[in-house]
Amino acid sequence: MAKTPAKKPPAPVPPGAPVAPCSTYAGASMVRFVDEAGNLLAGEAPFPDERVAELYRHMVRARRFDARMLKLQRQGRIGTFAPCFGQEAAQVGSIAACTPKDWFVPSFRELACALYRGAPMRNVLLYGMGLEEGSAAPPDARDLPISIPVGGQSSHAVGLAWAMKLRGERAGAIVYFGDGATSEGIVHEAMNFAGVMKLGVVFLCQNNQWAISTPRVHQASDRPLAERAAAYGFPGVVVDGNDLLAVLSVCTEAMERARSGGGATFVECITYRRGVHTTADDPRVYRGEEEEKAWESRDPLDRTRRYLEKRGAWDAARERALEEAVDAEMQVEIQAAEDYRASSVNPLEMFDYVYVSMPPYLKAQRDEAEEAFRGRNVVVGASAPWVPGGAAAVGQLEEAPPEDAAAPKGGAR
Amino acid sequence: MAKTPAKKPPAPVPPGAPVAPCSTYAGASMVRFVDEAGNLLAGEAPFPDERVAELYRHMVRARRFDARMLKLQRQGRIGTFAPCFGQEAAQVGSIAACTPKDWFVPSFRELACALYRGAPMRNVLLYGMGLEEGSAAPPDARDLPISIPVGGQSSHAVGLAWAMKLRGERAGAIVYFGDGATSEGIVHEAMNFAGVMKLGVVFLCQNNQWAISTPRVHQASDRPLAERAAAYGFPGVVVDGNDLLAVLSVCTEAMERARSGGGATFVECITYRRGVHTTADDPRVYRGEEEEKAWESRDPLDRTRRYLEKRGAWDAARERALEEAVDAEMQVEIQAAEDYRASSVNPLEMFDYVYVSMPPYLKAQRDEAEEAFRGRNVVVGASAPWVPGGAAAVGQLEEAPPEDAAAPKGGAR
Amino acid sequence: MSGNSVTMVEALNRALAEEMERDPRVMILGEDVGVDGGVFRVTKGLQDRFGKDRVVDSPLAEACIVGASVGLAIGGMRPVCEMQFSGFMNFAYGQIQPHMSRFLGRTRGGRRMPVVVRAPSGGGIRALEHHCESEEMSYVSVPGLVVLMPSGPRTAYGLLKAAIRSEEPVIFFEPKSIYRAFREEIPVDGDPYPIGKAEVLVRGNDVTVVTWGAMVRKCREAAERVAASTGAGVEVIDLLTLKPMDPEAVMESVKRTGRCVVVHEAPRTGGFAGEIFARINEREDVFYGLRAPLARVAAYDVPYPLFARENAYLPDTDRIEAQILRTLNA
Amino acid sequence: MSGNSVTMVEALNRALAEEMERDPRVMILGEDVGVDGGVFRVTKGLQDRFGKDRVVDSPLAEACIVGASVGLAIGGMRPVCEMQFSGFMNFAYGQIQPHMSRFLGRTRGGRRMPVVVRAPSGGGIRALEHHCESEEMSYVSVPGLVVLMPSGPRTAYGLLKAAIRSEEPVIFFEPKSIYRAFREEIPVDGDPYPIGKAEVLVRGNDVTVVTWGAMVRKCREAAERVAASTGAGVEVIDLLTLKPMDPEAVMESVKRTGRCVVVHEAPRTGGFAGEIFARINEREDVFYGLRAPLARVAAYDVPYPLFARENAYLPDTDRIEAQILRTLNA
Ligand SMILES: Cc1ncc(C[n+]2csc(CCOP(=O)(O)OP(=O)(O)O)c2C)c(N)n1
Ligand SMILES: Cc1ncc(C[n+]2csc(CCOP(=O)(O)OP(=O)(O)O)c2C)c(N)n1
Ligand SMILES: [Mg+2]
Ligand SMILES: [Mg+2]
Repeated sequence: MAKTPAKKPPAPVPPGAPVAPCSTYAGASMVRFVDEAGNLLAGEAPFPDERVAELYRHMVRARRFDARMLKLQRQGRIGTFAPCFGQEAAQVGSIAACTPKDWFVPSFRELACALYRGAPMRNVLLYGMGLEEGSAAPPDARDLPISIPVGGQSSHAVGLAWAMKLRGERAGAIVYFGDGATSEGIVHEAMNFAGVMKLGVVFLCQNNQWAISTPRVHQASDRPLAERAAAYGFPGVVVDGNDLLAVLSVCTEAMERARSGGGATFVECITYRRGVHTTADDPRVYRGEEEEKAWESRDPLDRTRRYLEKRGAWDAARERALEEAVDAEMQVEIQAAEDYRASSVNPLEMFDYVYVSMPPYLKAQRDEAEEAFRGRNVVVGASAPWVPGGAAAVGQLEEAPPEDAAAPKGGAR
Repeated sequence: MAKTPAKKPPAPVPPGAPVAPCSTYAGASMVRFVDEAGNLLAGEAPFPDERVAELYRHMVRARRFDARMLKLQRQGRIGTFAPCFGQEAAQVGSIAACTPKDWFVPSFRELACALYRGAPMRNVLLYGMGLEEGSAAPPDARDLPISIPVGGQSSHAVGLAWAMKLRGERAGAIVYFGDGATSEGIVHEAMNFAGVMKLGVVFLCQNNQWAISTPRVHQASDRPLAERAAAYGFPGVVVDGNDLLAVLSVCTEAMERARSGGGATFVECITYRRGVHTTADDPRVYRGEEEEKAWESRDPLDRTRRYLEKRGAWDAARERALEEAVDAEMQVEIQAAEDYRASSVNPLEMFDYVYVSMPPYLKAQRDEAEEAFRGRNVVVGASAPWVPGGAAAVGQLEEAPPEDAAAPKGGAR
Repeated sequence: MSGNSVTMVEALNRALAEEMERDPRVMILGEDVGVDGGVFRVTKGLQDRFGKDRVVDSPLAEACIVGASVGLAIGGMRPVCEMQFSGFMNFAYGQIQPHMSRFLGRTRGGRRMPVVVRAPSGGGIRALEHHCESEEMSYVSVPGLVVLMPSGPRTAYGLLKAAIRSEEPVIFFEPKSIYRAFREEIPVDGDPYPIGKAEVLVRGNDVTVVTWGAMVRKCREAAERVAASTGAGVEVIDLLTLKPMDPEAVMESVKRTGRCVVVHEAPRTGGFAGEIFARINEREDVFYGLRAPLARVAAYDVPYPLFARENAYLPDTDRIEAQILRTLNA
Repeated sequence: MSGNSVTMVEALNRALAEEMERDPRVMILGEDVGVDGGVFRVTKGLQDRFGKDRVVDSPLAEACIVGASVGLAIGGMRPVCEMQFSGFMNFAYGQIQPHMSRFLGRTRGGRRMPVVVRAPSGGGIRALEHHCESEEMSYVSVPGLVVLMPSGPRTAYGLLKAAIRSEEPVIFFEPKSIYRAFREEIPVDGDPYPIGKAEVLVRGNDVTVVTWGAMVRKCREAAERVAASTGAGVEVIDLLTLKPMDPEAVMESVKRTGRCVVVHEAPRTGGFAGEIFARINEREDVFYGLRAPLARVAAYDVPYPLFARENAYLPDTDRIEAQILRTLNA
């Protein structure tokens, strides 16, 4: 099955060994470039080492921040969080195939993609703190916010690719979703639209073997998910999702096809959610350590680092320096986010973006709420009651100047 | 593509000539047994002539009644109606593969199936007159009522087949839908459920080339719809839907697989809606006479009759006798339905089946309505005002005796 | 009949054509909206005039029609999508509520959502099951949506223009029983009708009748009958905008009359009348002037019946008249 | 704590287990209901106990979970399906409204629909977007559905048993913020709690507070505070059944008190308070005894905010108390 579109850069290796004890795709071909030990499977290096090292940096940064988010959640400093632990190659390899003109349409687990696209850590943190401030869209960025209802965002990518086509822009859309999402009707509808209208969408499915506690085998038949694409009239590719080079190669070609009017591609990245589904989940209930161990040995960061080390493009010193830089960055960002939360965050803001301009009945409710909130600590995590006029200013999260500058100041910094 | 499951009875002929100017499946294999002239394409006759003649009778009966319904609608005697004109082979050939223990899950166009299953014409007429009485379910029949929201019924068939499996019954479910319906998310969800749970559902897609004004080419890619089945893990077959023997053969095998735990099958019947979408539709807006002519020459009744005639199993006398019998039957049934409508139909019945027992607030609304309706003609098509106690009794549509037998009698007969 | 005296279908068609002419970002998508011009012919001729890129026959999938429109809007277009009947808009609810209504807030104002979802709604045309529902409450209860329902050619024309120019997501219900029921004058290149503005159609000081959509005509008839038979002054108000709603016209009127009857086609329980009653109670100046219980006339709390019984199901002029009289005499 | 003093999660689990024991046709399906026991552990241990055929981890597809349940019911089973959160029940609306709610009528009583759709609802647990909504109105407005919402372990146990034994389709909302908030005694193999019966939790003659679900506790707190500070008698009524609703207990009470405050977690506009107000207006004996405007306390008309602002969004004891005092003093 699974047409392999990768032509240049060269040397995909179909069929690879079945990587996944959970994946039942024995016999199906899968695009692989690099084995677990970091060896190139065939041919020349398809990408310059500096580029691979750069992407590796992104993977490490994402993993470190991901782990930190988890810790912050355990400390009660942020709320529910869905880690990307183990899926960094699938995410960085695919998003790196996009230009800033291409639309990034995430699900809820694409932390590594979001960081790659330039989302400030402090925004991710604020979102984690339950503050809408964290998902503010910079007007020119072609990034959509987190989408939690499983699968729904696939249709937005269809609309975006369609808009690009109508406007004659050389841009595509990449939409992320999981193996579980493929069961939702809307994902089918979106693929059918993209197929019949030949829209430039890359359907990037991270088959991480689990949808919360539901294993891949209970989600769908034992045929590869990517096999569905053919009947919609576009190629489907199964790729080793823990192989950064393979993902990058396949997605580079798919995105180029998307941009140039060649239509859609379904890319199924075989990977593994190494951590919890979200911080509210306990995987020990439904899966064994053995399976987790098996996937640990296929970890995408280890593999990429080994590849780079073998080529002399990476070493322990660089690793250390990178870790230190990320740690320093995180410290600043966490401080900024926590400062913001502690700065008398305005609870009334929830009234501001319901409509473009506030209708009178909503204004009346807002006034009512202002009265009800006065002097009370109604924001979760705030260290002091909100006081009108006491809004914070933290970096790019700077707020409009308080309407009533004369109002009493308050709120800890 | 499209595995061909037909083994006995023998002799499907893949690949057939592409039948459909609208269908773009050139090169795809399609199961055919009989050509337009009524010649068996290969091998022995797969079914006894008497059986084929019997099914032909059902096709003729359906077509005649279908045409009569259309005329009744044009005369204002019934409401909107969706004819099955041209699709009789796809319908009779598939439903004849079912036993009474198998579940029949229709869409809204399966008049020929419903009649085959034993639906009284008067019920079909009453439904057409806008009277719920027409869709009353005999408690032991395994027939579901008409389902209008496109595609939704596919999930009911999944549940029915699942129930049969759980109860250990040797029964499957056949669900009907059109080419347009394949775009709906729920149809995908149902196929995925059936695939992963190995449920005995036959997905019977009548690809009649049009979804109202939307041609097949705007509905989905140019790959056969049946090709989608493979990725769900069950066979998909393209069959000449105007070839009764081919449909019967494929469906017999598919239903047997459904009953015996072998899982689902997708059967795409290539056919043509020769008439209007519904009586509210005007096909001249969106399609040409030439196309309609081309399909006229492939008419399923003509083809079956020619086949039988060539085998000496049918002749003009039998045709005439059949027509007369159907006409006589229709006359009785139309009279019965119109009598019923004219017999002071009770408008208050709409309160009766909302809940199994009527809650007080609804009882109060019913009383209010009874007051409001008294002496007024509130039933569309009724010839006289409804009067409490004046309910009708027409054959199996007999009503419960009036609660208040002392109430004034009335209502024309 | 002058050239500008049009049915509601023609008025909607004209509004679409003029807005497409005015703004190249406006486009239409939906089932059968192109060659066929829609099952009610609202988009008739528009594909010929504006081309297949701007008037698109989509696959049969309501959720994706709305979801794609969300994407189109973010991508810089202004999609007007059609649900063939409001009864099938259910299938798109998982896009309308979680996504279309929320993008503005989710992005802190960063993404506007200029999408119009048009849907023929209501009954009275002897149609099939699921083709007759009045579904407004499923949308009125969703913060962030604009919900409009015109009551004739003039308001349909003006409101649709306003909807298309709005930066907010609009659910635009078209009461299908009046698509071709009567004609009104509309201007050429006329102005939008302001969103949020109710219209007082008949003045009167004794009782206020609040309604919208196809019920407006029935209420006017009932009001005339009551006025003729009793001499009472029946004020009739057409809401037009159901969300966001600031029923100032209603408040002003009920304060004056002390009596209010709300008439809607949707089933009684959970219908919009309850909301209007709550708003009245929230205005002390209006509440304390009430001289009779607040009353509603609505469809019964049963599934919309097949068409033989639909006249019995729907509120009609008799029932409305009877309720106005009861309220006047309470 | 005795063995029968349980949380609401445990009570629901017990009700499911006992009903499955009692009737082999009862089965469970949904996302993660099997091995995981559901994300809130309501179905914990049931797959082990009743096997993989009767407790089924389904694919991730809400519409088909409900649609398959419809088919299962017709095929002779009694499915209890779980929507992981009520915010995702939207996706199944196209099965619930057009099909599940209508099969009885569509077949003139021929097909019963013993399906229960369980859905954790409401906010207050610092969850993610779409995990906190109160969606009851989308279902209360659908004729043919039964809509229930318990307020603690005891009512959850009894109502779920009633729901499972019902021949009608039930939407069963579980207020997730009280899943583990407190314990109550429940019997072993106890009786169903009758559908349609509201409960008067606190007696009082000065003002009636009507509420349901997680708001019940807050209302009791507020009522206690008001009673303590003013000596007023605050009657608190827990509706429990939202549809079909015959609010006799409310009518009896408001007739006595002349004052009524309805408290709900769903947004104000289009919320259920309006319906209760309309019912009160429809009862002349109650309406003419009113001594103050009917009042409601509800969430604001904005999308459910992310969790930092949820305490500000939700009605809390302070707001409820303030409204009760206002209504007492009006
Ligand atoms: C429509 C919908 N149903 C249910 C949920 C709850 N839920 C969140 S994530 C998830 C599993 C998703 O699995 P998958 O698509 O494989 O993505 P992954 O979590 O593995 O990244 C579920 C059921 C949801 N968010 N949306
Ligand atoms: C969910 C839904 N959307 C739209 C409609 C209106 N509608 C009725 S039939 C139809 C076309 C169906 O086409 P197809 O599935 O090919 O069946 P056919 O009519 O050709 O038998 C449409 C759009 C509907 N009934 N249900
Ligand atoms: Mg997954
Ligand atoms: Mg068709």
